[in-house]
Amino acid sequence: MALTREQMAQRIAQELEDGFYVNLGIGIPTLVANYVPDDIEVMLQSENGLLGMGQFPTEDEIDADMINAGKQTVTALKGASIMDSADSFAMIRGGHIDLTVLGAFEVDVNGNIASWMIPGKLVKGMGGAMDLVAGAENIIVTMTHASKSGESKLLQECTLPLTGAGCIRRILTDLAYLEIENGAFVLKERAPGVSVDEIVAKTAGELVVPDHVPEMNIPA
Amino acid sequence: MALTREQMAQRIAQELEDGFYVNLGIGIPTLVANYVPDDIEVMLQSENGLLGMGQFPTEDEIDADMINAGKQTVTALKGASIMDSADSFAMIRGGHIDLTVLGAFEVDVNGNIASWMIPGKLVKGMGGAMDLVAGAENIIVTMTHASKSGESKLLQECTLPLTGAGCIRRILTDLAYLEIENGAFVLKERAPGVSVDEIVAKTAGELVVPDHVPEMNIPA
Amino acid sequence: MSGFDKRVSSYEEALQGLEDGMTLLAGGFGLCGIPENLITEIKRKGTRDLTVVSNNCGVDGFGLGLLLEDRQIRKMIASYVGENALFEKQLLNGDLEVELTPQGNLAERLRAGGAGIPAFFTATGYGTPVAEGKEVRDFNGRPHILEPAITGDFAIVKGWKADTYGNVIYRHTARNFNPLAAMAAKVTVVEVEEIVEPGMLDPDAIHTPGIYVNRLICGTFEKRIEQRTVRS
Amino acid sequence: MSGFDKRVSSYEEALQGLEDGMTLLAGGFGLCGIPENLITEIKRKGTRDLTVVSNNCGVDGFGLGLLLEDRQIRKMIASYVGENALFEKQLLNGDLEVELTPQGNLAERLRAGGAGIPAFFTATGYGTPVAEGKEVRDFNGRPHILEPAITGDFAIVKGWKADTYGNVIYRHTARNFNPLAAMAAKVTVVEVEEIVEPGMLDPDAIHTPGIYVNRLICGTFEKRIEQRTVRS
Repeated sequence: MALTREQMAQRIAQELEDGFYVNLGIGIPTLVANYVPDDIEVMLQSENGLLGMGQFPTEDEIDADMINAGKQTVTALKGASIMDSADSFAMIRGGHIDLTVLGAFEVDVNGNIASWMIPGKLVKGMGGAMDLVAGAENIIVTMTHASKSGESKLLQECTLPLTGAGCIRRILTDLAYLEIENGAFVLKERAPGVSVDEIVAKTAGELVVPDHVPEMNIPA
Repeated sequence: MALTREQMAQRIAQELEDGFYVNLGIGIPTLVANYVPDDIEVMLQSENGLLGMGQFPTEDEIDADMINAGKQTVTALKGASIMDSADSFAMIRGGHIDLTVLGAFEVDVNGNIASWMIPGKLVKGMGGAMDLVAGAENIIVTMTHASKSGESKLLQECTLPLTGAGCIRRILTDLAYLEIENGAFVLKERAPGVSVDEIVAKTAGELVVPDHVPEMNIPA
Repeated sequence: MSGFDKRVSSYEEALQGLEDGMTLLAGGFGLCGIPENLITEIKRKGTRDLTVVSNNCGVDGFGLGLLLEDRQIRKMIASYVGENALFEKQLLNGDLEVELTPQGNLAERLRAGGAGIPAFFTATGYGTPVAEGKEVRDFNGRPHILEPAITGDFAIVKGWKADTYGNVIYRHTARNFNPLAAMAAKVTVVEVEEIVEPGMLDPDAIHTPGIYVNRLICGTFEKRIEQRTVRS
Repeated sequence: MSGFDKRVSSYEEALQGLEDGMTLLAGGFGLCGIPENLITEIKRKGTRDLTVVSNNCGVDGFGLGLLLEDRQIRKMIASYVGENALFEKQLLNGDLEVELTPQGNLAERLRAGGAGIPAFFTATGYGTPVAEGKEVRDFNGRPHILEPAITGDFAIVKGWKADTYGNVIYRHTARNFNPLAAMAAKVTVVEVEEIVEPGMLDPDAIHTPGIYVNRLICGTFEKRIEQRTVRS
């Protein structure tokens, strides 16, 4: 069965390591924070200028001057630091973030990513997405494998305007975990109960399927 | 008579305006701080990262963590701010300093300045001098008009390696105040008792001498 | 030090000299840390044909959104816009021009403008529509694009506390683009919640040194919240 | 958050992995804000053929001058050197190579290295020996040169206070190049005068966020003064 949004977040959380500085995009990536393993600690960076983002505030704690990149009210952890936007993106663009998780419309076999603009629809802007994909050493893209109408989002070549070129190596979809190697998607893991055939059918870009494709380890 | 070092500083101090942020180089420029007119206030910037430099400390106030660009112990004024070296030079290179006063070995009619290196002598480095001449909107160079052996320091073309190209407009020597216009020195003021002839004789670069060259107003 | 007392006595005085067609740099991220009262004064003043550089353009009826109502903005340089319907309408009508720039590039371009760096190379935006017409060069085996600095005629900035010399401290994530806008304009106007005497702020903790501040005014702020999220 | 506790238990551990031939970024201006004990440990360790990036090179017998005694420095990138006789001797002998770079360019190149900006244009140095071999381009009617970023294998940094997560505050003008060196190295080692628990430092007043700090150690410092000037 395809992974739920929560299960996708659970799988991504397995990539976290103790001491990681992590930037989580809006949507499924945000959920990853709920599944940090008990025995490790990570620190969340919010690109508007907060390193060490905490939980949402209580009613009493709400502070208009303390928000995250999604413009939501948040709190700061003990040991947090706050910086201006240039210093915040220096962290991101300088490659100091250990893991960045973000959504996408499309990814292709050359590591290109499209996530911000659908021609014909109103363009609202890229925000920090282009900086995040260009700067993070280690990016995981997470999205459904195919659109609701069944069209693959893993392409030979992105059709939408790019957010970044040649910068993606790792993708988690609701069906599979894949890595990009030598201009092809390599199928590394299947969602529990999802067949290789289904993944093959829903992957438009070149796909390398190893002899053995293990199932993901998703806790019940 | 040629101006003393103190008189040179006095003349430069006449260029100060209330509210000026000023960077003073080592030597004669430093003396300018002693002659700030009573009715105005200026704030001194030290390029190691101090805006609002105060007096030297008393014995009790000495603090190894509070020094100026000459590595001397100093104090900070009330209302001072301290910044890292990149932010300090952002002020300088971004043109936010109102007046920079520095010494030189040579200046030429094209506004070139040489102040940091004499070939054959050991090169110790330019420090912040190249940044100061490139960044300050408003620079006054101060030096003796000629060397001790009588050779002019105001040249048609600098002979020493440059500190900056085309960045100097105003020069105060012990004999004269001059400005550079259209590829020539223009004699604006004479030191009290110094003849135009002496200045002409000691200026190697093209010199424009107006019909009337007033004497500087140097308080006794 | 009278020459360093940056205080002005009215918002009208604070924005004196802001004229039609000028480039305005505005601090703030979403509605957080925006110079509310300076924006209101620009609306009152009716300055038109502004090019506004700001990460966002407010919402309907608040923040920079107020300047859309009378079409005071001709061009917007931003990373994310369209949190309000009026913006969308003016954009589709052609009444408003938008230059989208990645958030990190926007921040760095403002800093560069303030720091005397006319252009810098960055990997951000390579291979995307943002790179169109820009020089591409490889460094360390990766392609980068050349981005120009941004400077403005006026900057409107929201601080928390300042001393009379214009040394400013921001509070929490309301800092965002404010110190960068402050660096990059010919005339920087800062409104704060509290003005104190020189010597009351720690010199080691100043975010914007007074050298960048031309005018200073104390105001009161609504601080509207865009996404009020709480935990149970 | 054990993963964020940056403390190490000895200077030896602090500099583990520093090897011959590496590039070392050092904070400090003159003798102010220099990582005294980390320098001493490098001397003890005997690491050789270092390229050292620092505004100055200490004095005879103190600061980076200590590393000259056993010829541990192969190349120095600095803005002003030669406050000591040994430096001069090694330079004239050809035992030591020097790349002089203007102070502001040095600072900005380190920041660029940390911020992922591989190169930037600056007016500083145009028309001088510093510009030799560098690209020149006009912006706003003025010539500028292209300067590359600087990065290092290790940075040695002197802070004042830090929390265990490596959030650092510097004291007065001892800040200087320290936060810039901290940004630009693969491994950043910070020594401070006091280590406190997370939450004890104001998040709005952190100079170097812990993300830049790999190792943290508490030391005692001589803080030698180069020019002791007093008023009467």
